[in-house]
Amino acid sequence: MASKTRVMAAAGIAAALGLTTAACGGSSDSDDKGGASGGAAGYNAAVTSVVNPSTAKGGTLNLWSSQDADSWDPVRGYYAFVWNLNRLYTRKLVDYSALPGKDGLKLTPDLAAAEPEISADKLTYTFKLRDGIKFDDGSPITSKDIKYGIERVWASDVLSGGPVYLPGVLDPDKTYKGPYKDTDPNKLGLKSVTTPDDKTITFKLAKPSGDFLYLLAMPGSGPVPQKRDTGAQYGKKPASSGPYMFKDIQPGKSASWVRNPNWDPATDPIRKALPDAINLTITTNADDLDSRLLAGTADLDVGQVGVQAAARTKLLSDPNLKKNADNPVSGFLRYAGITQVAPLNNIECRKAVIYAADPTALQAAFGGPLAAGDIGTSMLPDNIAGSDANYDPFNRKQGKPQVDKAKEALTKCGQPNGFNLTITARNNRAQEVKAAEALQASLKAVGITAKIDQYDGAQQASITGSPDNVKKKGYGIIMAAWAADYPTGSGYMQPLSDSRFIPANGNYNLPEIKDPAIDELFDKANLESDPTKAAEYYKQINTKIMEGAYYLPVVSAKALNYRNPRLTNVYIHDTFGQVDFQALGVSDGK
Amino acid sequence: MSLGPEASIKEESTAPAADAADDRGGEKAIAGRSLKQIAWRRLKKDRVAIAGGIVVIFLIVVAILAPVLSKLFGHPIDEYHIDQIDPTFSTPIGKFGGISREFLFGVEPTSGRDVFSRILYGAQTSLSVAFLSALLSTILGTTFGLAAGFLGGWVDAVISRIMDFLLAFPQLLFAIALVSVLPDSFLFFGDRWSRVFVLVGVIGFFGWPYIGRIVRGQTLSLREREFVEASRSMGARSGRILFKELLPNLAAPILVYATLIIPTNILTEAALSFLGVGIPPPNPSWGGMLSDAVTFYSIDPMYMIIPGGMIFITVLAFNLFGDGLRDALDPKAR
Amino acid sequence: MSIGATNPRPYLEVKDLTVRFETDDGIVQAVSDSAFSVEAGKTLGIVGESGSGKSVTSLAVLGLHRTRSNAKVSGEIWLDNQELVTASDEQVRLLRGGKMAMIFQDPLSAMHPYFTVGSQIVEAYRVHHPGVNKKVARERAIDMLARVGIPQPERRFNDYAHQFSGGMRQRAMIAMALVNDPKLLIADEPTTALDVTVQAQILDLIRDLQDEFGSAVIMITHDLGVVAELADDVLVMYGGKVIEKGPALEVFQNPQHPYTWGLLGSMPRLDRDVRERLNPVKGSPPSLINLPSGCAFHPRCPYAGRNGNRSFNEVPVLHGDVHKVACHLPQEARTEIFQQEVLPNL
Amino acid sequence: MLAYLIRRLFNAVLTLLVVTAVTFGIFFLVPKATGSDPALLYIGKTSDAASVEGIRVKMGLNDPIVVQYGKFLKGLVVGRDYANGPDVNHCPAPCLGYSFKTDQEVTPLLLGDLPVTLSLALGAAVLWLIMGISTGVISALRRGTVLDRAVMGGALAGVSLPIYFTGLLASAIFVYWLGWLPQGQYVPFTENPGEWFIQLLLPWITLAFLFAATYARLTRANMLETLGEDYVRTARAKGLRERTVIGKHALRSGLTPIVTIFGLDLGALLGGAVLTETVFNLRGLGYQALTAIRGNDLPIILGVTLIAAFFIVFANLVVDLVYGFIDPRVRLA
Repeated sequence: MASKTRVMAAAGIAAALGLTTAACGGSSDSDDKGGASGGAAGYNAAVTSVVNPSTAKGGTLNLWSSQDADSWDPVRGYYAFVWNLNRLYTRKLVDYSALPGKDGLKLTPDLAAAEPEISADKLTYTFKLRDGIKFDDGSPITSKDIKYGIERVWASDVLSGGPVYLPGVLDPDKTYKGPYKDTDPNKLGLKSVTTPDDKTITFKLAKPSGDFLYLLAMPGSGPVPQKRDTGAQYGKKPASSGPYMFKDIQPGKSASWVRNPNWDPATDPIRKALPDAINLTITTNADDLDSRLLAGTADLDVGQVGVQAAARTKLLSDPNLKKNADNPVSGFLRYAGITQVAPLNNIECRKAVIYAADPTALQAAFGGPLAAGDIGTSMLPDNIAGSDANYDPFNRKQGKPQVDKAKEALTKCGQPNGFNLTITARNNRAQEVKAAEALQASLKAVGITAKIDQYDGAQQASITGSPDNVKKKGYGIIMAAWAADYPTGSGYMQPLSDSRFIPANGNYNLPEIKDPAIDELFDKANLESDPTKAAEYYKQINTKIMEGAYYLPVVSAKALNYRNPRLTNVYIHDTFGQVDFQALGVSDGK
Repeated sequence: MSLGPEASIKEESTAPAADAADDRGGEKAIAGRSLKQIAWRRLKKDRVAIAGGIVVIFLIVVAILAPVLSKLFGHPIDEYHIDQIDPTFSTPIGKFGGISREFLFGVEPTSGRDVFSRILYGAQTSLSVAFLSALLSTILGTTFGLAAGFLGGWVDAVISRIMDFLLAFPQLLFAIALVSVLPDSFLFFGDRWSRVFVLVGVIGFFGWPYIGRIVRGQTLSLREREFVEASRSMGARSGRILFKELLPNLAAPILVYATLIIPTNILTEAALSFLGVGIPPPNPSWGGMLSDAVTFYSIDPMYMIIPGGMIFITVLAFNLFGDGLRDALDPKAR
Repeated sequence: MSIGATNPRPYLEVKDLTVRFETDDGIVQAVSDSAFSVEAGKTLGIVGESGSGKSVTSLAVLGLHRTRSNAKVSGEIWLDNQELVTASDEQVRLLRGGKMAMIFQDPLSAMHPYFTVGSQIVEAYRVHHPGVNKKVARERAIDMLARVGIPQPERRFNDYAHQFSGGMRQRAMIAMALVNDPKLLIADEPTTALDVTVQAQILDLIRDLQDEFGSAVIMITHDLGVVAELADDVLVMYGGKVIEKGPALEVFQNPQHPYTWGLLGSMPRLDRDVRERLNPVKGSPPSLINLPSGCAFHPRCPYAGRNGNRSFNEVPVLHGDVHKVACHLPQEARTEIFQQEVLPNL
Repeated sequence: MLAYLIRRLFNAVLTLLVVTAVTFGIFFLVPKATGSDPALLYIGKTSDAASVEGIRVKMGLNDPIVVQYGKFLKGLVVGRDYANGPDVNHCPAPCLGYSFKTDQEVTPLLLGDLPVTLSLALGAAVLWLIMGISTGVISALRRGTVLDRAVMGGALAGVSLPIYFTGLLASAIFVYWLGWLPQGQYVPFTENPGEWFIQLLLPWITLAFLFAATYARLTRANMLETLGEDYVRTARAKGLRERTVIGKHALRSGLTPIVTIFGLDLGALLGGAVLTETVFNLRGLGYQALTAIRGNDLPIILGVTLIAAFFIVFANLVVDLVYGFIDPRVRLA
């Protein structure tokens, strides 16, 4: 199974699923103007409503980022902002609708003319394509192009980096080796996907999956014209099926898009395509980016990870700037996974750790309520169906460490004088290291002596992601962060808690939870087509995880972002926890 | 020279060392051990150098007494004081980085840890790394320099080659690389001290060619000196010549350059910590504090100025003293 | 000049010249009120150990102390009826290398390593003949090189100092000094760096050139042999003071000062049995920072006991008419000692 | 002379070989020793066996290290192909390798960063030469005066200030408090010379200040030494104007040692001014190297190390040759 962590390893950005409203996610600070004044600008206005609605076309959108895309190849990209930007040039059979709030989580037919026909056994999905859909070179987009695009997901040996979900659903035994090793003359050898004609595409699932459509909404499921596929190099000039096509890509420096003349608005229910051109500039200096944002020479930070400390101060102290800022829940949870390394294999010792941790110090380490987010209370973020904002089993919201309870737990655990353990943090994450230090300090208060082991975040899959290595090195607590690739409870929690999701490398079920009850609940949820019922299962899973004291939730992350007042149609898209880039326009037409 | 532009040692390595040595040797040859007295008299006259020396001693004492001092005037280095921090800005609430009677040097952003104590322990790290690595460089440098200069021939060729090679190395990069791959903790040392030794190893190792070159040069010039010739003609064994004739005459320059390498090492250690391969947390180091300050220096300059200032003062003090010492032992270099 | 007009001075006349250097270690009393004079065409030899102040005296005459901020010079230096101590830097500069020139001890270090010998001579010439163009100056330089006996001067013109042999280098040095026909030539140990045969040649050369240009020469050396060969008058310096001076013959045949005896004693002579030990002056020269009180020589003076009731606490004055000496020993005592104890060993 | 040159070049190449070999060894063996698989480093997070194997094949990680090193050298000379089945990247000579992390060839990547480092180093060099030498000479001539002491005091302070402190201090003052200069953000000269200048001004000054201090001390020391030389006295004895004595005779030899140091410093800097580039967010070779080291991106580390070492070795050679021309006594053989 693929993991999210590349995303976090890279920048602490999450390909987040959405959130409900600021009221739930926001601190008191962000509540006040929360759901206010649809249309008008204002602090957090974009979280719940569209700021400066407009249909005015023209102008150039100046996007900036403090880091480059991992890849522009739809199959290889994994950063949230890259998925978000993919909406400019990659259409899929279905895509998230362009609406603020919860509606953003809904899928709408995109290349598909309508909702798919789903067989009674929930194993066969059939889509009909729209008419008049074309690539940027004018050639029509056929079902074969879509199939080929999807096949590329199988070629993870050549196209590394992206998520690899679909094989799990369509070809669990990986009998298909991907288009590059395909013996079929048309390179369309994937059996479980068929294209009876250019307008029809059919998927045969190995087992039912409530999340299948979400998988089809990922950039990797977009169409790719086989004759233009250059394998690993495709990301240097991807074809476009959307309203914009690449004009130029300078790795590490910039990317720019112009209108795709062959895109027909009539065929696209989602995209507005207001600006004539879109430029993305990559800077090496985040502070520089901030000062350009505040000066209005940059429109938006596509990273959407929040401004630096310096700009934060400026921004919050000046009402005129503050009204152009939003503080959305970026949608992923920072937490510490507590492993099975003795004595932590004893639940009471795990509880001791959780009670001893100082919630405020940890929050501060990540930047405080605004920059870091609210103190985490459970392993299901507020914004996933099934979560309960008031569910706080370890009473963390009050913000103080609970030394007595911790000591109590220690005694029960048979370690009244505490014990030694190792905390890991990624050395390329300054804040994570600081958090580890904070944890170390508060554990000391109850007699637990912690050693911090920093490691190269790039090697996560093989260091903390390898259960064997974790045992060998005796890692007791692993600082991590997580967000789902698609907005459902299983999409979020299954990799973290399902006993069947423990690979030798790239494991994210850090506590190695092996609870049949949890596994069973996931299966039930997957078969459940009614979201509300599914939500009920997820709620139970969350409870079980917390009762097992497997994880110490730290914060549910937020980011303080600034939007240039000249931007129109600004709103946070709940799927990404970011501004919906494709909707943006510029008021002054420049 | 890429141990950062800070490698001010290069100046000394090119200063008229050889001729200076000639004088010195000469003086010695004639005036016997009176050189020590002359030097000491000169040094005493050099107020600036003495001032530097006093500061150095003060810092050493402070470093040694760090635990006591932080008990008396500060808080444990890993004790959090979140109440001192403004949650929204993660900067100290108090003015000037939260400097107060309670926190003499203010508190660390985000955590509220006591900067004063962290500076003291930082001094411990910086100084021990600097001294030990200087010692290592000196031992290696002297041994190989002597060997090269005295034995000459292929030994000289090989050693000189190695020295050139080491100097042709992008050293800072390598220091970073090495430190980041070497083990965090070994033997019975805690992770703090094992890292200190790793740093000592790396810095000391890349430092020895500077001393080595000088010692070699001096040995070569001394070797041809009458008194060495004399004792050789009198059939003295090499060993005797080496230790009775050469080393005493090399003592002065070695002492000077060993002293002058220390500030460079302090800067290097700080640089490595700044680049994130220094002492592991929560143990403080000045360079580490500076790199933390990068995020906040525009809104909480104090947190940058204090560790930066400490580095500056320390290095300056060592330089002043070192220069004074050189001038005292080697008037020509004035 | 008005005075000079009434009673003509010798070409160079130095009156109670005193040179001090202020150093961190104290005031160095390099030269204390020494006085001497040289007539045109004559040669004055200044002898003494290193540190006796002979070189400093010559540098003071050339005004080379002026660039050293810590040097204090008092007294009078009259060159061709012009007073130099009080003269402006510019005036002295114009005389330097023009009317008075100097030959330095070690020509290798005294010549710039990065410029060709020729160019350095040309430079010396043109600074005092501003109008002259390069070509003429070059010819002049080559002519001088030839004059001092350097073979193939045209070729050597473009060589660097380090490419010359010791003797040739010294010749080049002399050529450079003489390129402006100086009327006063100061030679500071011109031969010490050279081996004996070359020494002789160089000395001959200097003598010939002196005859040719009729200039006054000051020959600074610790080698009495050289002085005996060249000098008309001799000046013996010790601890920065003149302790004996007079016509060369006088001083050699009837030296008055014990120190001079020492010098003579330490002088190797071909007509003497080699195995016979030389008897140099015992002890080491005095520190110029704190000179021994009174007679600077008395700590080393083997005959100090014999000065009857006189004390050494006051500085001995230079007395005598032509042949002057500064010593506390009574005249007769000295003559006796010299006749009975010193002479036999010489 | 020619023989000398050839020998030197041979030595230079040898040194470079050793440097690459050592680097190669460290960064390939150490991960092996610590049990972390290089392939996993390059792969991002997709951890399924197929991807890992794909990378192994493509990078040739399955070959013994010697073979891998051989391939690297070959690529350097004639270029090489990174092939995994139908998926091939050709890397033309001089091929410093292929960074799988950034999915780019190293050579163009580094060539892209070179201008930044060049601009930084050369600009600063001009500044520090002017500042350092002039002050050095002046205080040598005014030796012992108040001016001299002041300048030397400043210089000593200068060499005692780490750039990662002065850098922050400078930008805190000029960028945040006074707002005179913009946030660091390199702009290519070809794109906009004005911006290029403005953006580099602060890095230049900070870096130059550091070196200027060293050079002032150096120059002073050398000048004092030469001023004491006999040939300077001779020049005076010839009656030359003081201007000529200092400006021609003293400077000429007083500055010769500076040439050496300057060459070496510049050489070292061109290999990447790690600290300066880090402090000012300049994406030059040093910055690149640092990120590469942090991310264990061997091909880039190897590339930068090689370039850096090349500059240093090359600088050494140039310096010696130049020296041969400046100082007639030096015979190159």
